[in-house]
Amino acid sequence: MAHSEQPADDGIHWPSNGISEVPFRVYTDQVTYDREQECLFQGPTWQYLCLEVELADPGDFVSTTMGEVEVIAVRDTEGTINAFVNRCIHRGNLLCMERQGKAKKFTCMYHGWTYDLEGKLTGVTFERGVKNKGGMAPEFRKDEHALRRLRVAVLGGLVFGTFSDTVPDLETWLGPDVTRGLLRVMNRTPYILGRNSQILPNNWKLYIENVKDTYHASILHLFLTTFKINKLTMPGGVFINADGGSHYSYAKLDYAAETAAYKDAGLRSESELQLQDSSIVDSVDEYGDGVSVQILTIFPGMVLQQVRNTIAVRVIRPRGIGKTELEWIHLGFDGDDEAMTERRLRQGNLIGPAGYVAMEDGFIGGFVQRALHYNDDGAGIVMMGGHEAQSQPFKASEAAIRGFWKHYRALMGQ
Amino acid sequence: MAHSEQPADDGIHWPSNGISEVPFRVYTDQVTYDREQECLFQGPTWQYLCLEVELADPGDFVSTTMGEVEVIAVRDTEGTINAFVNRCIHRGNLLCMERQGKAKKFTCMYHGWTYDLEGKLTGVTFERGVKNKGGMAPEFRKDEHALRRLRVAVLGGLVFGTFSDTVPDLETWLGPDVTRGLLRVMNRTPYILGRNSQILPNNWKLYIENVKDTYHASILHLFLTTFKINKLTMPGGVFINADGGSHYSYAKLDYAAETAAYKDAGLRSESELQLQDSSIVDSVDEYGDGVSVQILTIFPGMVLQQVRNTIAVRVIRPRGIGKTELEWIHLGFDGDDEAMTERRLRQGNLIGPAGYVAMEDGFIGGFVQRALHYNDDGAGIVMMGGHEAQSQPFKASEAAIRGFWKHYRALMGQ
Amino acid sequence: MAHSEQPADDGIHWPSNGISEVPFRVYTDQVTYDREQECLFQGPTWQYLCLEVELADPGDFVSTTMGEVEVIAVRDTEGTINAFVNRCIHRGNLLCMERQGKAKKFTCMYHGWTYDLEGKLTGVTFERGVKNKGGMAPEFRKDEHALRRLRVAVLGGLVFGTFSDTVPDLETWLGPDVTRGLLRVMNRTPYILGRNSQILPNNWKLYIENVKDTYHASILHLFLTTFKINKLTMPGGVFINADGGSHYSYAKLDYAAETAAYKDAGLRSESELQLQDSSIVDSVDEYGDGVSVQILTIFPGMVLQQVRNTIAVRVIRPRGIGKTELEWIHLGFDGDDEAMTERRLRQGNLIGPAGYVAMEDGFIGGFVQRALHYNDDGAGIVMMGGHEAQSQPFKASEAAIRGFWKHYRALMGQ
Amino acid sequence: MASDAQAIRRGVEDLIGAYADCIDEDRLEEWPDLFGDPCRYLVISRSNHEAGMRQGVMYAATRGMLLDRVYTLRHANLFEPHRYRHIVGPIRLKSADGATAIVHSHFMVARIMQGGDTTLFATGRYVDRIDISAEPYRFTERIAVLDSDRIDTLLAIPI
Amino acid sequence: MASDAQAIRRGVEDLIGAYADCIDEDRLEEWPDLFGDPCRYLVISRSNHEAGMRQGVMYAATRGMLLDRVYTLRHANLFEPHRYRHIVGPIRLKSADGATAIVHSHFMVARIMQGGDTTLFATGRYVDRIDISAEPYRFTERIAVLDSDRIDTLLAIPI
Amino acid sequence: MASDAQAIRRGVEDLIGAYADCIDEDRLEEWPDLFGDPCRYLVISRSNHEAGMRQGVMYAATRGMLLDRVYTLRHANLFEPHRYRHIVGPIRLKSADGATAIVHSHFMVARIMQGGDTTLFATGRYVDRIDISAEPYRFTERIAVLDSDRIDTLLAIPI
Ligand code: FES
Ligand code: FES
Ligand code: FES
Ligand SMILES: [Fe+3]
Ligand SMILES: [Fe+3]
Ligand SMILES: [Fe+3]
Repeated sequence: MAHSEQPADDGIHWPSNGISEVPFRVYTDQVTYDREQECLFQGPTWQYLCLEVELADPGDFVSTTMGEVEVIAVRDTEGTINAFVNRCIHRGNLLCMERQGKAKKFTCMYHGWTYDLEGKLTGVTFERGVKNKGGMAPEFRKDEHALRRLRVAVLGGLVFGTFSDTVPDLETWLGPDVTRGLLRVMNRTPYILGRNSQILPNNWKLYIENVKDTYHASILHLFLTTFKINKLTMPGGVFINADGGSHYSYAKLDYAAETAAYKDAGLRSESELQLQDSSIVDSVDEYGDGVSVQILTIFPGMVLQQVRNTIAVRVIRPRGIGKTELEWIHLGFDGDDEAMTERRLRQGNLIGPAGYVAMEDGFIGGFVQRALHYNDDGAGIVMMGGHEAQSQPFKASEAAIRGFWKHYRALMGQ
Repeated sequence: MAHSEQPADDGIHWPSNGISEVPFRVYTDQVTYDREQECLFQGPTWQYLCLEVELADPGDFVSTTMGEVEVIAVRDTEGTINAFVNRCIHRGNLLCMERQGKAKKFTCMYHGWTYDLEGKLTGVTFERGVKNKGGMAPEFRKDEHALRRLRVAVLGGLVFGTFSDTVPDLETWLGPDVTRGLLRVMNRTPYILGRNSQILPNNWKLYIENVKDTYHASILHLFLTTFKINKLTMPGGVFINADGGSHYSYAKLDYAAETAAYKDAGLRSESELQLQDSSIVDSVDEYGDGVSVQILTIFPGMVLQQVRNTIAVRVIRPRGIGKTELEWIHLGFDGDDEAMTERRLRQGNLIGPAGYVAMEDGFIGGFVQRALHYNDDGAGIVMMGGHEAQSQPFKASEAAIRGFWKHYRALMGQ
Repeated sequence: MAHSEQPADDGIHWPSNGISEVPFRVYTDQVTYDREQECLFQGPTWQYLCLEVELADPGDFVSTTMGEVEVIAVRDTEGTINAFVNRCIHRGNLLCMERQGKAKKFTCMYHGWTYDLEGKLTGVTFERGVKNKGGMAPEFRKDEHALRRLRVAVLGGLVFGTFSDTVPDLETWLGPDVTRGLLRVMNRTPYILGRNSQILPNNWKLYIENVKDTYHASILHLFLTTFKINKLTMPGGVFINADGGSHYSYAKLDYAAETAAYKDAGLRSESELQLQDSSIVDSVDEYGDGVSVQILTIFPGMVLQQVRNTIAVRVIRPRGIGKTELEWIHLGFDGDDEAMTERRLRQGNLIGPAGYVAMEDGFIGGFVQRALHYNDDGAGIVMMGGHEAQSQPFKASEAAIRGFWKHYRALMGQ
Repeated sequence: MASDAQAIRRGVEDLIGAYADCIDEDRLEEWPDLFGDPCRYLVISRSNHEAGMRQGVMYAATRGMLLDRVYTLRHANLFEPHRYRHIVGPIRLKSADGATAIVHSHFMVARIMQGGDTTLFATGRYVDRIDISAEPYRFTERIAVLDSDRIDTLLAIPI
Repeated sequence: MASDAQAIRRGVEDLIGAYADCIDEDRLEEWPDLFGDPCRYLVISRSNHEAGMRQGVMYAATRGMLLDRVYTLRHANLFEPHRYRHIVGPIRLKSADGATAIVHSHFMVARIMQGGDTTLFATGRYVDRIDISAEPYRFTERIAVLDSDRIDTLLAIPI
Repeated sequence: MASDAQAIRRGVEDLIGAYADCIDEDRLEEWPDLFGDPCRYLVISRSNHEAGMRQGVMYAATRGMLLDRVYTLRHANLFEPHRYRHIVGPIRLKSADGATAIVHSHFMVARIMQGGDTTLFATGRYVDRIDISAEPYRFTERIAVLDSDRIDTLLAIPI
């Protein structure tokens, strides 16, 4: 129903000064939304498909979406990971309905056409008819048909795909900083602790902006200030890649001092302003570099987070102008002992749909969307830290957001 | 809200070779949907309204829809069946809210305007005001107003209507084959065993194509193969009318042999691969011609089925690009004894929303719709049995589907 | 998501004779709906915001909507009532989420920007950065920014707002008749007995027309005739203001005679055609002028009603082409004794979502909307009482409806 | 003693069950008999109720007013035919002496239109005062506190 | 006597509870055992049922037909994976002699698709004839009367 | 003996009833008292739970963590005001010895926003381990298994 909601274009007018003023209409215009699917999600970007460990063996497959489009990722018999569009060539049926599984080939349930693990059409039921009656028109050659193929790349155990033949290879596209940030977090073999998904009542861009927004954390998230979490945090910084679209921000923490602090706290447990049970923030420096928070985004809609000992991939899936699905894939790593697992699970209270720190991020975009309803003239102001989108050694800045818009405008041709 | 969802036209581009490649966008484009309402459902087609027995006596009426439009069918005092649009002339109120009933006239509840059973405006409340104050503007002449009238025809106890003044009479329009097929099934006075309706999450055309699709049955419907139903079926054929839009397909069965087979089966009831209770397929040759399945469609959206001893009319009602209402009207016939009724009810497990054979047809269209979401470039391939839409003596063919598109393109001017 | 539903304009064609024929498409066209938001609800009209008593003290605020737009009304420290758009200047977040409350200033939860009670931007978090790092671009001057301001006026204890700088002051705009009618009802200090809201499945205009429609009451509302309510009603009249948009109609009643009648009725309580308990219509002439019903409308979407001793403000809030929210604010007045309060509550059964007299008004618009679905060609006839929109001394007329369309066309430029 | 408590609970459950039963199965004529006379039946939104605002959506102070509601529904109001389906959760017996039981229960009400549309129409809590001094038990007061202050289209059938 | 009535009620509640439990927790193989043989299981819309039209959506007259339904669901029908969640209201014990209990109960069924979509799928009333002559109690007849005559997409799992 | 079983069932029903009551009526401060200490409170999707993945949406291992959740909800988290309405179906008493009862129950939770929007927010099953060794009964473990792995907007109030 791609086109069912498509209105006339109202035109998006970017104020002169580039990327530090964002027209509100980008969040409300259907034509813009549809072009994003084409120019961003089906365009020159690398997008998260699944974990490599989900495709451990030949035949292992995952079906998922890139933007709004249904796709399949599968490991073939040579061990190569392939990906293609989940749409049968015959009449367009969804070829694979399972979200995950193991297959020798893909058989369309509707009329039984079959495809190999590279997406090539290998079988057409009754191709030559039944008892020489019927069958496909003679000029039909099944070897001329294959499912629309995606390029695939793997980095740090994460599998990415793109519809583009022209986008550079993944690491080049991400640039050295973001690549380094990704590999830092994904430095062991992950396993999935669990998944959660959230439906956000807002345009997808409001969420990715929120993630890139280093400005709001200490203000919107009362929990942090109320319980003085991170009070021992040391200044961090922001790395933004060359095209502006991807980034990571980080902050260090004096883990030892904090642990000590909580110990003392135990003695004055009458204090209203502390947690009854601080185990949800009882953290260890698992990367040995003192970094307690690293938030990494990959344009347009992926997040890789380390918040203390919670490691998660977040995938942002547009589901209409004012609706977004956010999937949380919580990770542990091979070698975690029970104590570490329990630690990750308790800290899990900080993130996700019920997260003490993440909760506000789940609805704030919906509030913006509501405020813009029939009131989307003008532009928002993104001038914290100036007008540019450079890496910066401080966090009171909206540089990463400006970076997003820089690349967005480039790809959207706005 | 006809226009509320109407986007700009994205253009439907039909591949050169006519009707054996169907552009996927016909299932996703709002402008196409709106034009279908005008060119097909309000155009030169005859559509099912109700059973004649539902309008047994003068004043009996049924209110229903033709496509998206509310209409009324009623038998007048002369015994003629009339049909008109269910919209009051005054301010457009829905004139009749009951789905079925008996009336001497139709009175609009809003301001009490009345209409006779031919749809003529006969009464205007306070037409001349109250105590000579107010009342209708003098030049208003109620005899100049009547409800928009439909043409009506009856065939085999089924009542049809059309908005068109130009479409030929029903039998001519259906052609001799389809007319014969309809009269074969409706050879006695029917009564309604019950109604069921299904909401399909897909464009209406995906369902009517499915019905015309003789290719999928033995593949999609595992039940038939699992339990070797119809294993004694003899080849049937497909009749397609001249314009291509309407058709019927049929297959014969060796009833006697099957019954015998089930008897034997009783002796080896441990076999995993047979029904514990085969009474749901215990059939009799009620038409005496050995035909066990006859599926008949009337363009654009009606189906008349005989599947063994289940007789049903199916009405396909578009409810938006990606939503369709499918109504099942299950029939029995005067003279059925209790054994026959019980037989029809047990075989009822084969069809309808929970039908062992019909179940897959209820969701497969939704899967196509999902696969096409923001992925509707290109065209489906309908080349089974060639490129034409002729009647054929075999079923491994998509000829009936091509017939649909042949007439569709003619009426849509595409 | 203002634009998400916006289709191409189908064009609204008004029949030659002005305002006594209303094209059905005005209720179904998305472009029309969007233009109404701009030309009517954000245009030169005064719209109800709240009761003055809800803003008794400095800092008291109410957040509500004008049409689809979120706005705030607040009394400032000087005692002036201000109103502005509820959208933060920074990134467009909904500034205030509480429906009602008391505030010294408004602080946006997202990044903490603050505004005074006049809507002026007074604080920007980290405006100069943290430890001289980051902060707003130097040329950003917060004193150049304020929330979009509305004009405010108060009449009879009701607070109104407008986006327009050009619309005349409230009383001039309403004209003497409607002003008088409003002040008659709001002649004491009101308090809120309660609120109810209804979602109507129809275009907002179908409801405001219904309110202005003096023609339907005795026909649609069977309750009145069944129980002979108002049988002692004396002819009333209709006052329509100069632009046609606002009006009030009224009717008198012989209260004393009615009370006597119900007393007698007590003696023949076996009668099927009377209420078992007539206390729901047991009324007193609280205005001392014998008027038992006064229905007043203010263009585009406010109603002030006196139905016997039920006093209510109704606010009509468009929520999409085919969806309207109707809020009932039930009023009592200072000085009401318990008997009067109980009387208002019992009479409350006549109005609201479950009202014996109001119930039909809640769904009739939805029936019109349904009848017009894909069937919106042509125009409705509004010729009861002629073609003009003048005040009239009788009620069998649609003059008030014509008045609405007169002003509607003027503002919409149709 | 226990068996009494048991009996009271059962009687209360029967009354509350009969209430939902006669409404959902369209036997509204039985509905007024479940109340004493005078009585208090009030359908009110939680926001009004908690704010101490007494205006409800439906209100009856006597059995006569209940009878009028039923008569009107049958003969003097127009609306599109529909039905409810009540699901009432386990009762909470807040107190009970020989004369009166105070009982709370949660409800969800689905509304089913003649065309088949099914929606979650209302949710909330019944706050009941029940006369248990004699068989059959009757409502002295039943307040249906609606969680939402929004009603879709109209409220014709009592909650 | 009371304790008997109590025991019958408990047994009936257990049977009805076990029914919802085995369906919602995807232990459909236990479902046929809750019925006698022959039996009558019918899912039918209220509009058909009240009009005396016997055509339902799902119908079984023997335990064999119930077993076939489960087998087919598992092995011979295709549909998108989903689950139900039944909420069954308090039972209404309409009558009970030594042999048979007639029991009514209200239900709401939510359907949860593999993708997470949750909808109010069906509402209605169970009209049960239960054989209480011996343990375990079994359904002689269970009619699931659906309030709506519309079904979204399909009905694969029994109601 | 029967009366014991009866008493246990009643005590369990009271605990489960009190749970829904204090949440839906916004008396969250009473909620932690319904658990033992240590305890286990986990809200988790069925897909995670059945796959043996332990990550939930909300998790508490001590009463302190429950108290923190309530305090945070009241003072340290922002969200649009809303309420729940729980309907909990009949309990299934899976086992009970003198110390512990294992109890399952089905739930539907509607969420009502301040503006009135009402949606079917969550459905699922409570899997409870209840300490019945002493009055008042308390949850040793309550796992709210959500049928869907999707949550609309956020989960602030416990299920
Ligand atoms: S649609 Fe896939 S085989 Fe026909
Ligand atoms: S709309 Fe039918 S009489 Fe007025
Ligand atoms: S959006 Fe209001 S302060 Fe940022
Ligand atoms: Fe955040
Ligand atoms: Fe089929
Ligand atoms: Fe009215």
